Amino acid sequence: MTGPAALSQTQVPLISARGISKQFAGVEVLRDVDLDLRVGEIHALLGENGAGKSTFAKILAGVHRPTTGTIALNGEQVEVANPVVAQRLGITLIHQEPISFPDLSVAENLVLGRSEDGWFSPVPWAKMTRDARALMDLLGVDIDVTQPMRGLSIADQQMVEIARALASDSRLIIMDEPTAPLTPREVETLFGIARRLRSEGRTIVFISHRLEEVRALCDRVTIFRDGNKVGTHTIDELTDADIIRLMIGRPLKEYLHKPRTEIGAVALEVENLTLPGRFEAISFSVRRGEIVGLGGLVGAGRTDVARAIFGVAPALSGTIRINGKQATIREPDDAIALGLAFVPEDRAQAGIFRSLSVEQNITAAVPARIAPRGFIRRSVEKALSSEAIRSLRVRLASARQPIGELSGGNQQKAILARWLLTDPTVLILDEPTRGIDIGVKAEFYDRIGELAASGRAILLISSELPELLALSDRILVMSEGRLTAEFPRAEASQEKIMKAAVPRSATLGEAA
Amino acid sequence: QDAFSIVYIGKNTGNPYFDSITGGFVDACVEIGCQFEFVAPATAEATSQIPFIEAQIQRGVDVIAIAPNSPDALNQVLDSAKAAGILVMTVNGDLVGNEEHRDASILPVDFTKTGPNQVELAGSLIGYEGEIAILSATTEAPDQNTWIAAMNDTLANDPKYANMKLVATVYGDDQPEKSTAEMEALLANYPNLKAVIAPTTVGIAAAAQVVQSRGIADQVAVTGLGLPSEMRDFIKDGTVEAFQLWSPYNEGVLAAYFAKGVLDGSIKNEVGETFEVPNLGTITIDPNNMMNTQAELTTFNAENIDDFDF
Amino acid sequence: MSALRSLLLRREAGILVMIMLFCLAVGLYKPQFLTGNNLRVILLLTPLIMIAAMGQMLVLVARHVDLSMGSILGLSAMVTGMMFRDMPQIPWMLGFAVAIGTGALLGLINGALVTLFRLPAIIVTLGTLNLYRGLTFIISNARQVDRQYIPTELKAMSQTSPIFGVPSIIFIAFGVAILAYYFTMHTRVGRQVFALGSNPVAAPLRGIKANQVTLLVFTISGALAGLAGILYASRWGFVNPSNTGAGFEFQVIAAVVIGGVSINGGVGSVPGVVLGVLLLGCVSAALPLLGIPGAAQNAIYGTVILIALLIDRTVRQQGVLGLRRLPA
Amino acid sequence: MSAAETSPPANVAGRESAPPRPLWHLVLVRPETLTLVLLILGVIVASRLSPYFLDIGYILRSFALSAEIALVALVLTMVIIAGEIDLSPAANMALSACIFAWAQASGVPIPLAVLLGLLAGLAMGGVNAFFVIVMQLPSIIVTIGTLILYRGLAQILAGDRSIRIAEGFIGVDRILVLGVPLPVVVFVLAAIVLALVLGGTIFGRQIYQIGTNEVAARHAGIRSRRIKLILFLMIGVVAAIAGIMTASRLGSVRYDLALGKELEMVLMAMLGGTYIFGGRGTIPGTFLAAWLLVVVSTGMTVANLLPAIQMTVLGILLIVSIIATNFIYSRTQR
Ligand SMILES: Nc1ncnc2c1ncn2[C@@H]1O[C@H](COP(=O)(O)OP(=O)(O)OP(=O)(O)O)[C@@H](O)[C@H]1O
Ligand SMILES: Nc1ncnc2c1ncn2[C@@H]1O[C@H](COP(=O)(O)OP(=O)(O)OP(=O)(O)O)[C@@H](O)[C@H]1O
Ligand SMILES: [Mg+2]
Ligand SMILES: [Mg+2]
Repeated sequence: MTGPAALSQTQVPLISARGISKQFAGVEVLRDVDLDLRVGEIHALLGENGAGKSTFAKILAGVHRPTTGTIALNGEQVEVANPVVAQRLGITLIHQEPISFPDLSVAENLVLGRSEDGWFSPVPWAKMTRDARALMDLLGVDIDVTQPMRGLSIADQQMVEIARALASDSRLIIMDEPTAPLTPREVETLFGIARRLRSEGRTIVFISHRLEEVRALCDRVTIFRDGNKVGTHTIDELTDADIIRLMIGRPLKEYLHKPRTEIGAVALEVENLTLPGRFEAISFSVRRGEIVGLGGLVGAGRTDVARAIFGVAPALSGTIRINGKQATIREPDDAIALGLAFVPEDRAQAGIFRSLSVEQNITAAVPARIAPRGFIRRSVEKALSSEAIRSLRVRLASARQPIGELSGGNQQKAILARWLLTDPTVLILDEPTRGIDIGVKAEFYDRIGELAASGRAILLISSELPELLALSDRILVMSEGRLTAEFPRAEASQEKIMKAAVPRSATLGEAA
Repeated sequence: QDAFSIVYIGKNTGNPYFDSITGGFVDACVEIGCQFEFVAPATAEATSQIPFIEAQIQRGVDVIAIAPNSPDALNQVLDSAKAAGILVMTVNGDLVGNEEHRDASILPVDFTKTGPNQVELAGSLIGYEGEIAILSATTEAPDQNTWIAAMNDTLANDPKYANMKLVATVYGDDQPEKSTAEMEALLANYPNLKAVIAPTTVGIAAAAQVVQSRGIADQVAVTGLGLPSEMRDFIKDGTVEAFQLWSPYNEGVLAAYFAKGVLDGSIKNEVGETFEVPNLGTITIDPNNMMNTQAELTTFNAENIDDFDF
Repeated sequence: MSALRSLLLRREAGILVMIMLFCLAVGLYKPQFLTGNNLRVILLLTPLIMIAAMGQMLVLVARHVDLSMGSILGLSAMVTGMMFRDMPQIPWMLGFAVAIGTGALLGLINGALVTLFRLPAIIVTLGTLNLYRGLTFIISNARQVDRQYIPTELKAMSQTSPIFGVPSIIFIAFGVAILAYYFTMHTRVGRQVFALGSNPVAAPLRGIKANQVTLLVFTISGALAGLAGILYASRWGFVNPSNTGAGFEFQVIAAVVIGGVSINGGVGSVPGVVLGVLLLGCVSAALPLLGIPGAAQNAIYGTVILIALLIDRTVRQQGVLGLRRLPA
Repeated sequence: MSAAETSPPANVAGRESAPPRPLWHLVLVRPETLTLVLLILGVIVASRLSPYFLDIGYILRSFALSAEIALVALVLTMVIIAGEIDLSPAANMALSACIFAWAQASGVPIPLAVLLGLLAGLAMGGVNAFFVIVMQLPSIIVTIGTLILYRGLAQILAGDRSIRIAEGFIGVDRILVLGVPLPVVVFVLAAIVLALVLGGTIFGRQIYQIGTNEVAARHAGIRSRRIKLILFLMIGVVAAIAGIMTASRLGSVRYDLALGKELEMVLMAMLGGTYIFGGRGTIPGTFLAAWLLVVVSTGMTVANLLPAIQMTVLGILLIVSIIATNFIYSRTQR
């Protein structure tokens, strides 16, 4: 090894985590992770969605307790029991989704929870506001700190989070995808500050999906995959290809796209779809038997487009055509009637009925079939669901058990099964493999392929480039609510997609 | 004949008025030997007494005495009580217009005299001249309305009260808050009001309090029907010179004696029938099987207020 | 300038305008409504509600609700009244300690049920509403505490005071309001109440001890109901097991919601609540002057609440737009 | 680095689902079972309290006094399962009864008056639905508001005068079907029908689904708004029916009819094991709970116990019952 890493090899690491594992309800999301963070380094965590980066970060910051494992700070064991303890130890986490108290002023959001004072000690409004203004100037953002947090854009909320981290002069600052919603200028400022902090001898953990950013900023990278740490390296040791290979764990070719011959007529066609503040002038089409990938960074607006097409949150203007016929979709069940199906990205929130039986969950979208005359025909319900369960190989103990008892992957299969029962012509999948273990993922890819082969039109939203590249016949890219590129499978590459996905005029060369 | 059982069903629990009626029942029952129980619903809501009556029927008591919360909502259940051979009488309050649903009714005084008595008292306090107002209970309270009618009638026809002018009749719904607000409004709307007649215990207390806190006892006379226990202070500090009521205690006594008499046949429950009750003298059963414990209202003032403990 | 604009845009300004318009309208028709004497009447109608409203506000801001306030008022008033009756030798001032203490305890019980068992406050307090009322009957053996037992000094507090003869309870009410203002705006825990109501999930991440804060607000709300209880005895000179405090919670909630406290938590201001209470006071004082039967009062309260809800709704909506992920 | 190549297989075992619970467990760990047990206990205690209690005729007659409330509680159960709540039906009963009584008293023919009452109930349900579904306000506060409003309107309409009902229409509870008072029969029939609707139809199924996760329900094409609208209208009409039945039983109507009974309705649903946060609960549960409540209060009344004690017991019952259901559900949860 060479470079700064080699130099700081000698001194005690600021943080050394040993054998960190974490389970959520029996689902193991981190397995036996060892990691050292050195004083005054910027350390990147890389990994696919769901690899466990945020979970690890949250464990360092006391949001989650590890199921097993120990953390040492400057060589001595510490119990990071909760965020306040972490705060006291000088560990600050900038959450992936900014957490804020919408009804409190920005200034208050900045100080809340930082002070150790007693319950009835007075609130120093004047000082608070002054400090807050100073921080905003430092970050070069123009936010009225006396206004309530409510109504700030995600980007501004993120900036406040960052300001918060700066204000609490911590030894370790963990930034979980801080740049996702930021504009290039803001990214630059952030990087400038990060470097200054490093020179002050602070340690920064930087989580991002953008390799360019990582190269521009970080000294060392640690790569996660499916909850395992697969290695820590100095950044210049690795080529992008190495990193991707490490992240995905198997050479890309294994994923190689199987060309589909039997592509048919246009099934779904949207024109100038617009929902102000979310997405603008979206036009594209999907043919029968075709898989169209929709890529982009988190927050690009893809989910909103999908929800608009499916009638969950309809667009304000624009037209949707199904099989060439103009369609008015105000509610999801309009969409379903027209042969659309939508597997939402947030399974727990928008997908499953946790406490209801798998059977009920699977047949939820086909009332007419299980209850022709209003009364439920158990036999029919049983037949339908068990058939779907078999065809998708859902692993469960009994079709009558609450779906909440199933693993994430099998829950997701059940949701897919629900939609197969409606026999849709157009299938919209939003992050279908998020939070699903690698084994099940592979299965999913086969199923999705089969669905396309059976003449369905599929719109696949995914933040995982390999997934997109492997499955899609065409790839669309969204950024800041607009379609920025379209590639036929042959021409698509991770680099091209990334370029199109990163907000306009973002040339990270400058940032570096 | 072994001890018979009387149950008195009050309007609602926590109503101080019924404590002294109950007192009368208890003492009388000690005298004449009967088992007495007092029950009452938590609220004075129209239907709340029904389950209690049903329960007494079920328990097979001999006598149900009741202060009805509604003049008509109880008809059905009272009928089934009578059908079960129970002697049903209303005590302090009657089923106006539905008398056939009870056997007898015991009222403290002859309510036709209440109105005139109140007017006379008010007059005597203000030298029989000036504006007066009435602060009543609820707009539909049957007893109050009979009295108010009588008051209007007296004021209109008796030359003695020619110089007294009834300027307003308002209703405090027997709630302290509303009664107070209404009283304040009276004072605001009629600057030279001389007297307020409040023929309801809640109303008179509220009115007295307003006068007391404004310190205008010498300008506005408050009178009406009140409980000595609630009015004692106002009498003592001169806020109220005099008010009237009857003896609830005696209602209980009379009810008990009457019930015993009817049950053992010594009293025939027929109009015109008379009988003796210790300390109450001779009682006559008036038309509609009504009885009164006393002819005229008792007037309470600084002299005699301490002789009464209810 | 912009400061003025933001001031005018505040919720409180709206209520203030409503009050003025209302008073002017009534005043035109009944001039005596605008006299100092009537102001006294209005102020005398409001102290109990004002005091309790401060507690209810805290509870609502923390995303809970306390329906048992009326019963807490009743029970603490009864305990105090019975003490006055059965042990006259005790100094009357002690009554305040007893009333407030009882109230605080009952509030604490509400809070404990809500936090320990993670029960919805609405149901818990619906239960204790009955429970506490029942206890009031039981301990008092359904007997009212009569006027003569209430200490004269206590009754005097609702009649007059050394200061311009303005009844002391009015000063007490505004004193409580000022304390509440300081608590909500200038103490850390006060702000934590707002934070908790604003985003209960994130609160622990910022080191806010959600359970303790919840317990605190319920205890405060109970204590204030208790204070209102002894002042009830002072104001009306008796304590009755069934009437005292019955239906009180609805008036309080009405006042608080009108005062711009959001039922979704996180939003509310003491000045707003004070104005809300005064508005209700004006209404109650105006009805009899205008000769409107008391029967109409509930209907008016109900309507006012619903209107306040709609205003609250529209105000919020503007704030949330653009960030709401789902049309919930 | 070599370790990176051969990634350990995702531990499938750890993600495998739990075994199904045994049947006895499913049967015993149900809130309804708890209610049944309480009911049996209640009967035993009541007959200990008073020798006069144990008499079917009396119990039926007493139930007839609460039958209207229980009837509404059945529908309220469905509303709560759907994730909403309605505290206004008691006030609704009063207002629609007053409107009915006032109409027939002012000469409108009875059938028409009944229709008016029912329409009023429907309208009141509609108002609630408007605030909850269109304005998206929390039903709990909305219905507290309308609870005050409806009662207030009844007060304006009737003052505190009691309006007489025409002789011919008086006394539903005196009509006996095989010795059972008509209101009780109505309640039992309604319970059977609603149990079938909730348990056997797609409508009922979807009520559970929107109560469990409304967002997911919308994504599955379930028109949650429409279902909630139907429920609010339904409870409005049923409340009106209950109000008119009460009017007929009493022979006269006052604004304070069913005053404060909303608590009893919620209580019946809660005691029956309905989950206040929606998604769980059954009609049989509420059915049993209704009998439990009647047994408890009747038992105390016939023993001439202070009504205060009844209030206290009701309050405690309510709290205990939600603690119990929450506990049971948190157990069966995953
Ligand atoms: N947690 C959030 N809360 C509120 N608004 C959000 C949130 N996340 C994203 N947004 C906003 O919603 C819009 C689109 O987000 P959306 O999730 O649809 O993007 P996406 O590309 O689908 O992201 P993902 O990769 O997570 O699906 C953006 O304007 C973003 O600012
Ligand atoms: N609170 C939770 N309960 C259950 N599972 C969880 C929870 N939080 C995270 N997970 C699961 O743990 C796994 C890792 O999640 P994590 O957020 O750490 O991934 P990540 O690397 O941050 O992904 P991304 O790049 O999308 O942020 C995922 O499968 C996720 O579904
Ligand atoms: Mg993450
Ligand atoms: Mg998305």
